[in-house]
Amino acid sequence: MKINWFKYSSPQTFYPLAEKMIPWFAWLAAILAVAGLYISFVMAPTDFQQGEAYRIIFVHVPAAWMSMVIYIVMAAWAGLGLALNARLSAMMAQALAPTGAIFTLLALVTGSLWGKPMWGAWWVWDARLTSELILLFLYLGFIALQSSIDDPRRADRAGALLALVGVVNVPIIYFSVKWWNTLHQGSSINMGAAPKMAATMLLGMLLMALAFWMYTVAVALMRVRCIMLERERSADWVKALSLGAKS
Amino acid sequence: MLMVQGLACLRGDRLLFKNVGFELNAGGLMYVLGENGSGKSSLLRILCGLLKPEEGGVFWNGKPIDLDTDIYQADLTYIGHLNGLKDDLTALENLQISARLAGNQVDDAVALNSLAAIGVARCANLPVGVLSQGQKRRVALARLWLTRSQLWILDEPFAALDTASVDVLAARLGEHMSNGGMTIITTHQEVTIHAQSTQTLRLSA
Amino acid sequence: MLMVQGLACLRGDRLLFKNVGFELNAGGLMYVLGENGSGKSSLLRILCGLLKPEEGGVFWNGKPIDLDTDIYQADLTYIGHLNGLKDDLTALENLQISARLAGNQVDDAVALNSLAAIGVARCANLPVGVLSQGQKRRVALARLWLTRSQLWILDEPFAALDTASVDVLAARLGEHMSNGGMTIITTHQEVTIHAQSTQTLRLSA
Amino acid sequence: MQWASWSAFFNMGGYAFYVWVSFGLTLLCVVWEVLALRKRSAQALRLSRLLAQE
Amino acid sequence: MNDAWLIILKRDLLLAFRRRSDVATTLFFFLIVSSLFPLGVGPEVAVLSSIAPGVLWVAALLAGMISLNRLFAADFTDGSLEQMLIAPQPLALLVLAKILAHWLVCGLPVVLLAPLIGLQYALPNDALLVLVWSLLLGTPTLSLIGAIGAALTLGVRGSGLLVALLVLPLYIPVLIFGAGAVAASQHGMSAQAHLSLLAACSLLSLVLAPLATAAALRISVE
Amino acid sequence: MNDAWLIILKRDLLLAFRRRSDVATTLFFFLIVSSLFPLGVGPEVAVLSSIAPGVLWVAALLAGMISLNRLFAADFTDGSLEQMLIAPQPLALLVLAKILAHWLVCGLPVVLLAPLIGLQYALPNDALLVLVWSLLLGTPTLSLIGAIGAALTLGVRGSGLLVALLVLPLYIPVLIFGAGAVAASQHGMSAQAHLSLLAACSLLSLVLAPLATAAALRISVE
Ligand code: HEM
Ligand SMILES: Nc1ncnc2c1ncn2[C@@H]1O[C@H](COP(=O)(O)OP(=O)(O)OP(=O)(O)O)[C@@H](O)[C@H]1O
Ligand SMILES: Nc1ncnc2c1ncn2[C@@H]1O[C@H](COP(=O)(O)OP(=O)(O)OP(=O)(O)O)[C@@H](O)[C@H]1O
Ligand SMILES: [Mg+2]
Ligand SMILES: [Mg+2]
Repeated sequence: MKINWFKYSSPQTFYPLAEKMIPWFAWLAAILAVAGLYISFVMAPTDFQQGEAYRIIFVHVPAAWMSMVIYIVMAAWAGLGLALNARLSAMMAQALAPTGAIFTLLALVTGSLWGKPMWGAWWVWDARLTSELILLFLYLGFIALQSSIDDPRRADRAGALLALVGVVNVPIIYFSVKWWNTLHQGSSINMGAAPKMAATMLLGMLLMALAFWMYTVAVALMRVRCIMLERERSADWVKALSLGAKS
Repeated sequence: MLMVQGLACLRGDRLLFKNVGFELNAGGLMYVLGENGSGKSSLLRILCGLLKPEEGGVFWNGKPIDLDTDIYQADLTYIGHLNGLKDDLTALENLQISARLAGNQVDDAVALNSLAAIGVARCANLPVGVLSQGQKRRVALARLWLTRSQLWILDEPFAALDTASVDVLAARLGEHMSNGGMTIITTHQEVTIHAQSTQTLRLSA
Repeated sequence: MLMVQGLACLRGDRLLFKNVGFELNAGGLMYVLGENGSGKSSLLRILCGLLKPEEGGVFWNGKPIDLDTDIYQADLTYIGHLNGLKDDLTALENLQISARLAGNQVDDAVALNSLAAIGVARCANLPVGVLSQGQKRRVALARLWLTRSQLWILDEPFAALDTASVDVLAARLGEHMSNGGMTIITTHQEVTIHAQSTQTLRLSA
Repeated sequence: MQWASWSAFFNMGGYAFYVWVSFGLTLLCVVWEVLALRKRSAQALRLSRLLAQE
Repeated sequence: MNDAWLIILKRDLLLAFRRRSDVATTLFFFLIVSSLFPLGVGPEVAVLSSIAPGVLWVAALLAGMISLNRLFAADFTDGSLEQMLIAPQPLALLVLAKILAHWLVCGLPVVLLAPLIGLQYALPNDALLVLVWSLLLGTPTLSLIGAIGAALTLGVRGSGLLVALLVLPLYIPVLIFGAGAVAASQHGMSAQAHLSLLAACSLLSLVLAPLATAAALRISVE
Repeated sequence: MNDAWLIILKRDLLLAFRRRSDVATTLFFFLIVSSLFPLGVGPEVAVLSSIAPGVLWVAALLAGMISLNRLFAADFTDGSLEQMLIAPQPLALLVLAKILAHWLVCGLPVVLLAPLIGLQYALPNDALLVLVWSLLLGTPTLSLIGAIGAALTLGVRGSGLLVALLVLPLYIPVLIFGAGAVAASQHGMSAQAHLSLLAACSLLSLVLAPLATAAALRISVE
């Protein structure tokens, strides 16, 4: 069977399609989250070193994973949009960025909230923490660039280029920060302090990560619909749609 | 030969024009007319490859211009709304630099001659910043006496020129066409230019 | 009464005009005409007190305008080349803010009425950024239905307006003059405005 | 089951603040993002309706 | 009707609210610049906390300076500034309203974010408190003095760099007293003297800067 | 005729020469920013010399960033950029020439001035040498990466601040290796590793940045 991709990649057809997809992902996210939370708070045993504080891991690690994954996915969409001149891809990239930034922020904040009881400090200039902070800056730059260019086509392409440059730079940043830290002096605090993970803990983390994944898809779809409405304001399908919609 | 097929141009969320197509052969002149904001400049920029059309294509000697860009650009001279002159350089320096950038090596005497042709020889050694609007425009247009490219795309070249210079420029354009060149031009003024064939494209806002 | 004596204006190192003088009485309309760059806008800015003249003075009811500035400015409405609108605010918000800044407290209904008067009521709750050039201009001009000042200084108010709006605006100007107001206006178009007395000032470049 | 009582659960072995703020903030972000998006889409629809009625 | 300054204040705040992402950039700039130093200086806690007052204050200075071009530039290009100039209101008052709005939008967030960054520099709690106080007293001066520079460079070529050259030297007293206050409290001394001096600077510039800015605006709009 | 890039290089240098005062501002900015720190941090020699590598490098970063708006802005407004885009020459090559000119005019002077300021921070002689080397290897990367940001923000509202947001995070590796090199030599270690990494960054950006910048320019000029 031959699928007409072009048809689905036009905003007009994707808009209602996304509407149908959103509840599925939202419910999946909710179910996975409930399961994950059950495991993380009820099933997972107390950690003998860190006490109950370690339960932060169930949001912290999934959030940190998502922050990195979303950046790569975003850059991939952006690159695709640039290469194929596909509007929908560029819109997906734009829709993913804020969610990625939020997860990055969450990883930072929950990490800090974990660090305080464990290390006695809210923040240390550790390599991993620093590179996560820089990742946040990269997200913010992308968002700021797109929001300050009025012409959407130009915004798409400029943003895509920036995302690609950023992706090239991410490994460089990661390693530079790593070397920066170790070349100076051994960090007095070791991130690997967490003990060998029990299977239940791993399961909990995986479930939470999957829940975040599904949530990301749902939210990105919601945002992409908003972007379509805003951009194609004067297109006939949006006019018809808005006149048909209640309230 | 320049061939244009089914061009559409979107600016912001406004469709300026669509389905614009034409052919231009050696010795041909084409006027692009229309009101302010109707998309004339945008069309010329598409023809130069500066702007990507929403739909359609531009072909030079049968090849899409975004494939053999360098060959096309060597055959092209474009003078837009902006003069592309540096205020801090003299007229002569500006002219030489832009000619050499376009691939024409020129010495002082030749460059001076072309400035003289359009009547700004006396400004040759003045920084362009102190020239008047019309004089600046003429320094930019002096490139047309140096270039050897076949296709000229000129965006309102007569604006800000006095009548004497308009005639000089029109004569130069006629000469170009009689040598087998092609010109695409926008203008709000009535100017007679001699060409083997003349066509008009009218854009409506 | 506005009295102007021996004005001269220097821009860069060019003397745009000198020895410009006139009187404008209640009910009087004055056209300022001239080519592009002849100094019309500069003259209007001098009359508003935005630009200091090289020589000469402007007097309102016998007093120099740079002495009793606040009184003069309360009697003045100026709409220049720029609309003074914020793209991110709605038409209604823009209108209310500029009216209140000029000292006229207005409620929603009154502001809406004046937008309706010039035919942009439907745009009232749209951010000005999405409006077309002509619609923006009309939102700026809607202030003329709210202000109670006596002297209006308008720089090319008819530019970018369609014919229907031109008539509406001309009628409003006529009404203003019949109420004893004064208007100074520049325009490149032929528009009939009724006034008790009409004079013309022609600047040459 | 890890917890002797609800209060032990809420106390989180003395780390209540850190744990609950972490999870709470995450929840807050999620809720805020969803609400903000719904508002944005309603606003976009309203604006395009205003434009369509022109 | 003398609430004209309130109208301007409200308008500018509304505009900032409608363009939240624009506003955020100042904050991010502060965040990024102050995060650059540990990367340059190294992660040792002792060094970082000893340079924290100076670094944070320099970052605040730079953020304040770089946000200046937003103060009048938009009003200048869209013509609102002309309208303000010919409004039957004292221009200095309107200018003060604009500066206040600018401070609320660009200065205050920096004040509020600073303790968070102070934490990253391992500043002790009471020094954090003094940091907030010093910024609270000092950043208004930055906005006030900066407004003069912004008004003078309106519409001038290369104004970004020019405003830096004009304004940074004038910021130096604020920097000295501000960083001094935090350092004093870090060393267990009273920050009172420094804070009073900061307040004095603020008051002085509150009186003089709006007048100077108004005069500069009249010149720039010609 | 493939000397087009030479024409651009010569033209830009000539222009910089005709406008010497404009050029000096970058240098002044570097000077002012790096002199602000002793005012904020206090005059103790030990502290100053330990933070010197980081501070000088951060100042160089900021100076590099703030001078970026001069890279393409003038060409964009006067139309020379269009002419460069339609010249029958590889755009990336012309862009490279512009970046080289920019570095010679804005980067090199900073490199030459830095040891003088390093002296004020009581850096030892060999650290000064490493400072110059690290800047020499690192500042070209700043110009190269910065060019992408400058091209992306051409003609964009609020581009001054935006370019900072885009470019500073990408500068971080250069900062780390550059400051690291100086700090290493300060502590009596070899700076070789850091300098090689800096050189590697330079080479990588030399290959990629002109291409990315050329693409960005095509987007911005539309
Ligand atoms: C602001 C502070 C923190 C930040 C920005 C941060 C960031 C990150 C990131 C980016 C990851 C994912 C790395 C990867 O999977 O390769 C991660 C994983 C992790 N973090 Fe954190 N973290 C912070 C604080 C902490 C603290 C205080 C602890 C515990 C004491 C901690 C424990 C962990 C653990 C156990 C993992 C999982 C490691 C793995 O799967 O390989 N983090 N963190
Ligand atoms: N970069 C841009 N982004 C968005 N819209 C643009 C851009 N450039 C031009 N436009 C819009 O496109 C329309 C056509 O512009 P264009 O310059 O092609 O007109 P024109 O026919 O050359 O007019 P003129 O006779 O005034 O030169 C205008 O409405 C203009 O506002
Ligand atoms: N700020 C300025 N500095 C120097 N010269 C200026 C300035 N503003 C205008 N000029 C010059 O003064 C002359 C007159 O400008 P002005 O705007 O008054 O003309 P105008 O008659 O209103 O023209 P138009 O019909 O185009 O509106 C022009 O040559 C212009 O270049
Ligand atoms: Mg045009
Ligand atoms: Mg005018």
